Amino acid sequence: MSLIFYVFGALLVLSALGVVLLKNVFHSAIALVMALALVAGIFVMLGADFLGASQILVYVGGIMIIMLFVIMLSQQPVEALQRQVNEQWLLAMILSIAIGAGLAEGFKKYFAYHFKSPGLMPTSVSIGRLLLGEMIVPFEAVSLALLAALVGAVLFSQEQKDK
Amino acid sequence: MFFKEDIVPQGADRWIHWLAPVAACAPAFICFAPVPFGRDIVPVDLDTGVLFILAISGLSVIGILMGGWGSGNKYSMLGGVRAAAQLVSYEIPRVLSVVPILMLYGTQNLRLITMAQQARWFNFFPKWFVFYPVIGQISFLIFLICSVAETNRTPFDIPEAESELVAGFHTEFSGLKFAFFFLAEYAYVFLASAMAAALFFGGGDGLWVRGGIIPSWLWFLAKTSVLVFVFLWFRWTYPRLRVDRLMQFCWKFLLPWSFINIALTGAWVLVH
Amino acid sequence: MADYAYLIPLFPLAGAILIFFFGRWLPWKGSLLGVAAVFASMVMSISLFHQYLNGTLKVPFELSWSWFAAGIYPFEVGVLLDGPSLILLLVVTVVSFLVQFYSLGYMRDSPRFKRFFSYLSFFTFSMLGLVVANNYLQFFVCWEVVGLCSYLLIGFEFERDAAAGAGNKAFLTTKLGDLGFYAGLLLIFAVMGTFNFGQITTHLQDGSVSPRLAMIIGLLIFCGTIGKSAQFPLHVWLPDAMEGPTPVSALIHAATMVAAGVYLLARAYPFFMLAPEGLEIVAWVGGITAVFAATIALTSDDIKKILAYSTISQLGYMVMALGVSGYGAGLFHLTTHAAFKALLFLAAGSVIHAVHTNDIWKMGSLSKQMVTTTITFFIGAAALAGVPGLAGFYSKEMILGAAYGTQHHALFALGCLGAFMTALYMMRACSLVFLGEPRDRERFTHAHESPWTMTIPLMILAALSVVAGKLLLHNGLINRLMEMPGISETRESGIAAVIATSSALLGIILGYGIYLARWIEPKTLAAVFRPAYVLFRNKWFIDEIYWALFVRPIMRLADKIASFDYDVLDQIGVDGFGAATEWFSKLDGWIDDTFVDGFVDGTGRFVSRMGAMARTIQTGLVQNYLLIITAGFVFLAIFWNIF
Amino acid sequence: MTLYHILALSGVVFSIGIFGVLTRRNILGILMSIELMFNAANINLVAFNHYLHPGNVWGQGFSLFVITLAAAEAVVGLSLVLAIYRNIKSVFTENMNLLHG
Repeated sequence: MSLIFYVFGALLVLSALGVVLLKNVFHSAIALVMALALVAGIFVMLGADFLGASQILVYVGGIMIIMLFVIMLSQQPVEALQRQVNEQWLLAMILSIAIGAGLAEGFKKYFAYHFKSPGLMPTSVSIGRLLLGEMIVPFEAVSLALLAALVGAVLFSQEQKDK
Repeated sequence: MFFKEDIVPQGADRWIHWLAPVAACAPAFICFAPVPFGRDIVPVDLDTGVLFILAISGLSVIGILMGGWGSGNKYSMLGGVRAAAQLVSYEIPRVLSVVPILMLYGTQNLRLITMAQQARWFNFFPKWFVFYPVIGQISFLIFLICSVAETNRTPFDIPEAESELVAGFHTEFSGLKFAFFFLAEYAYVFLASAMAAALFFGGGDGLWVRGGIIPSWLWFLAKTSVLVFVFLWFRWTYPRLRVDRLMQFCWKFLLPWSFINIALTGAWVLVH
Repeated sequence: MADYAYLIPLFPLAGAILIFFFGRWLPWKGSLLGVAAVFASMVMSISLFHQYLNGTLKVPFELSWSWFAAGIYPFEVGVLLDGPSLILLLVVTVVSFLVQFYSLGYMRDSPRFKRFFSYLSFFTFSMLGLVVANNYLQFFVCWEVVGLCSYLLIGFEFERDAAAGAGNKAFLTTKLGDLGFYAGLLLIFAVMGTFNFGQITTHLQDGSVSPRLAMIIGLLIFCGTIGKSAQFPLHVWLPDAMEGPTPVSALIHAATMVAAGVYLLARAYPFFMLAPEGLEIVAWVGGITAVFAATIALTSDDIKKILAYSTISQLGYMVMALGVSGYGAGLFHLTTHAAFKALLFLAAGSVIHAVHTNDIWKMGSLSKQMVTTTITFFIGAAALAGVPGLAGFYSKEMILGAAYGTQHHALFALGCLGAFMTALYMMRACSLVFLGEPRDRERFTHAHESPWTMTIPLMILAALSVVAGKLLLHNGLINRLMEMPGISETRESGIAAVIATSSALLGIILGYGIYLARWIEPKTLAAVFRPAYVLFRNKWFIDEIYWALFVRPIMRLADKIASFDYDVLDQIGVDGFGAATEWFSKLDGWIDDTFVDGFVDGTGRFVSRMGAMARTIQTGLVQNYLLIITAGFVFLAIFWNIF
Repeated sequence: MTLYHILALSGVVFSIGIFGVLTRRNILGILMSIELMFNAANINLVAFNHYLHPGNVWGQGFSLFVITLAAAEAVVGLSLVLAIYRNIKSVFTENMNLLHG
C-alpha cells in the first residue's frame, strides 16, 4: 500500500510538472488527465472510494473532455510552436518554491508526528446522508451555482447574432 | 491484422497517436472488474461498483479524442470531436437511468443489486428490475438506447460512419492499433449487455429452473448474449440518424424522461 | 377531514403543473382542470369551516412534517388551522374559483390562454400555502412565490412596455419591503431558533424576549406588509399593476395577495402585543394611507386605477384596524373587502370588455346596455361605500369603532374622512360609467352584456357582498374566530357608528349632487380647489419625488463617475495645466524666451514621463497582477512568521 | 504513507499549480493549472478527514463540493475562452490586454 502511494505520488508530481512545462497544450492536458486519475487513486487509498469514482466521473469524464474540446477548437497551428512560458517565469519559480517550502514547513510543524491510519470503510451511504442531511443548504446552493454556470456558459458561447 | 504494417501519418503527433488505442481500450477491460458473472463469481466485489463502471467507461472518450488529435488530420479531429460530444451527451441520461435502481435497492454494489432481484412476485414471477411497473421499463429503454449510442453503433454511429465520413477519428489507424479500437468497441457492447443483465435482469438469477441444474454463470452469459444479439439486431435494422437529430433526441427527449423516471421512482420508494 | 387539509394547496399545484406541461393536449387547453382543482379546494375549505361551526373541528389544529434539517435545526412544513386561516381559506378559494371561472370568458381570445390558467393555479397554490403555513419559513417561501406569480401576471401582456415595466416595478418595490421582512426572519431565528408560530408565541409569552427586540422584529415584519399591501410609502406599484389582465387585478391585487400583508401583520401580532408602541406606528401608516389613497382616487380617470387606489385605501383601513388593536375588525374588513372589491374589479372588467377603454369619461349610461353588470357594480360600490346593511358597512364601522373605542380620535377622524371620500369617488365612478348621458356614442352602441361565464361570478359575488357582513356577525362569529388572548372585544360605540355612517352618506349625496344632478360642474370644482386638485391628480407627485430622490441621483452619480476622467482628470490635470502653462508663457514670454521655453518643455516632459511610469503598472495582463498578488502573499507570510 | 507525506505531496502539487498559473502563456494552460491547485486542496481535505476525523465524512463532502464547483468554473471559463477566441483569434494572455493603461 505504502509503496503504491509513493509510486503514485512520484507519478503525480511528474505529471503535474508535465501540465505546466510541456510545450504542446494537448500534451499537458493529457498529463493533467493522468494527474487527476492519480489523485483519484490517492483518494481511494485514503478510504474515499465514492469520491475517487466521482473524481474520475466528473473530472476526467466531464471537465477534461470539455477542456480537450476547447483545445481542439481553439488551436492556431503557429501558437503551438511558440514559447509557452512568459517572461516572469523566474520570479514565479522563486515564489512558487517559496510557497511550496512554506507549506511543507508548516505541515511539518503540526503534522509530522505519526497518525494512525484507520481502516477503510465504504462511504457512499454516509456521504449521501451528509449531503442531504446536515449539508443540505450548501448542497442546494451548489445546485443553484451549477444552474447559473449552465446558463452563463450557454450565454457566453452563443454566437452573437446582432453583430 | 497483427502483421499488417503500422502506418503513422506524417503530420501526426507520434506519442498521442501511439497512446490513443491504448487509452481507448484499457478502460473497457478494467470495467469488467466489478461485474458479477454468477452468484458468487465477482472478480472484485466493489462497494461503488456501478459508479466505478460508469466512471471508468467515461475514460475511453479521452482515447477517442486523442485518436482524433493524434492523427494530425482535420477530418479525423472533427470526427473525434463529434464522437466525444455524442458520448458525453449520452453519458448523462445513461447515468440517470441507473439512478432509479440505486434508489430502489439502496446500494451501488452490483452483487447486492443482483441478489436483491432474486425474489419472486407472488412466489412466481421474477422480481427483476425491468419488471417493475413503468419505472423499470423506462429505465431499461433509456439505458439500452444510451448504451447503443455510447458504443457508437448504428443508428447512432454518425461520428464514424464508414460510408459517409471515412470512419471518423480512426481513419488514420491501421493494423493492430485499428484492431484495438474495434476491440474496445466490442468490449463495450459486451460490457453494456453484462451491465444490463446484472442491473435489469437479475444477473445470474434463473427462471423457474430450481435446484441449480443450470449454473448461475450460464444464466448470466445467456442473458448477456441475448442482449448482445439485440445490439447487433439494432445495427441490422435501423438507418442512421442525422447528427443534430441525434443530439436533440438526447437532450430533449431522453434527459427529461430520465428525470421524470427518477421522480416516479422517488414516489414509489416513498409509498413502499 | 382536517387531517387532509394539506390537500387544499396541493390541488391547485397539481392543476398548475398539469396545465403547464400537458395543457396543450387537453380540451379547453386544460383551463377546466384549473377550475376543477380550485373547486375541490373550495369544497374542502367550506366543509372545514362547516366542521368548525358545528364544533367537530377544534382550533388551533396543527399538522407538521419535517422538511429538512440544517445542523441541529429542523425545518418543517405544516398546516395550521385557526380562526384567521380558516376564514382566509374561504376567501381565497371562493374568490379564486370565481375569478378563474370568469377568466374562462374574459381571456378567451388571449394567445397565452393556457399559460394564464397555469399561472393562476400556481398563484392559488402559493397563496393557500401561505394561508395554512404554520411557520414563518414556509410563509416566506410562499410569500415570495406569490410575488413571483404577481410579477408574471402583471407582465402577462409583455408585448406592451407599460405592462413589462409595471411588472418590474411591482417586483422591485415589494422586494424592498421583503428585505425588512427577511431581516425580521433572521432576527427571529437568531433570537428564538425556531420559525413555528406557536413556539414563537410561547417564547414571547414567557418573557425571554425583551419588548424592545419584539418591537424591532415586529416593525421589520411590518416592512413586508408595507411592500405587499401597498402601504404608503411603497404603494406606488399597485396602481401600475393594473396593467395586468382584469381578473388578475381582481384576484391578486384586490382580494388575496395584497391582503396577505394584512394577514402577515395578524400573524406577527404576538410581537406587537409585547410592544404596543409599535402598533402606534402601524396605525398611523394605515390611517395616512387610507386617506391619502382616497384623495388620489377622487381625481383619477381610469376605472381600474380608481379601484386600485380604493384598494390601497381599504388596505390602509385594515392596517389601521390592526394598529388600534382591532384584531378582529381588520380581518373582518379583509374578508368583506375581498368579496366586494373582487366584484367591483370583475364588473369593471366586464365593462372594459364591452367598451374597450379604461377611461370613465368615454363611458356613460352603460346601464342601458349591461343590466347585470350595472346592478352588481352598484351593489359592490354601495358595500364599499358603507351603505347600511351591506357587508362593508359592518366591517368599516367596526374599524372606526375600534379606533374610537381606544381613544385614537385623530385616527378616527382620518377614518371618517376616508369613508366620506370613499363614498364620493364610488358615486363618481358609478355616475360617470353607468348613468347620465353616453359621452361616446360609438362605444355606447357597441357595448353589450358579457357572456354568462362572466356574469355568474358577478352575481355570486354580489350576493356575498350583501350577506357576508351579516353572516359573519351572526352570533358574534367573527369575534369567536378572531379570538386573541389579551385583546378585549371591540365594544360597539353608538356615536362612532353614527358619525361614520353619516360621513359615508354625505359622500354619496355629494357625489350625486356633483356628477348626476349637476348642482355644480366638476370643472368649476376643480378650478376652485386648484392646488388640491393638481396634487391629487398627480398622485401627490410621489413617483416624481422618488424619481428625483432615488433614481436620478443614482444615475447622476454613475454619470459623475463615468465622466470623472473627462471633467476632472482631463480638464484640470491636462487642459488646466496646459492653460496655465500657456498663460504663464504669455506673461513671461517677453522677458526671456529661452528660459520659459525650457521650463515649459521640462514641465511637459516631466508630466509625461511620470505618466509613462504609472502606465507600466497597468499592463492589462492578468498574470502580472496575479504575480504581484502572490508576491504580496509570500511577503506577508514571511513577515508574519518572522515577527 | 503518513499524513505528513500526503500533505507534502499536495503542497508540491499546489506550488506547481501556482507556477503554472503564473507562467503559462496559454489561457487553457492557466485553467489546467488551477485544476491542479484544486486537486491539491482536495487531497488535503480527504487526508485530514481520513487521519484526524475517521468517524465522519465531512472532508469528503467538502471535496465533493469543490469538484462540483470546479466543474462549474471550468464550464464558464472554457466558454469564455471560446468567446474570446472568436474575437481575437488567440488563446494567449498577452493578447488579452484590453485593460492596458
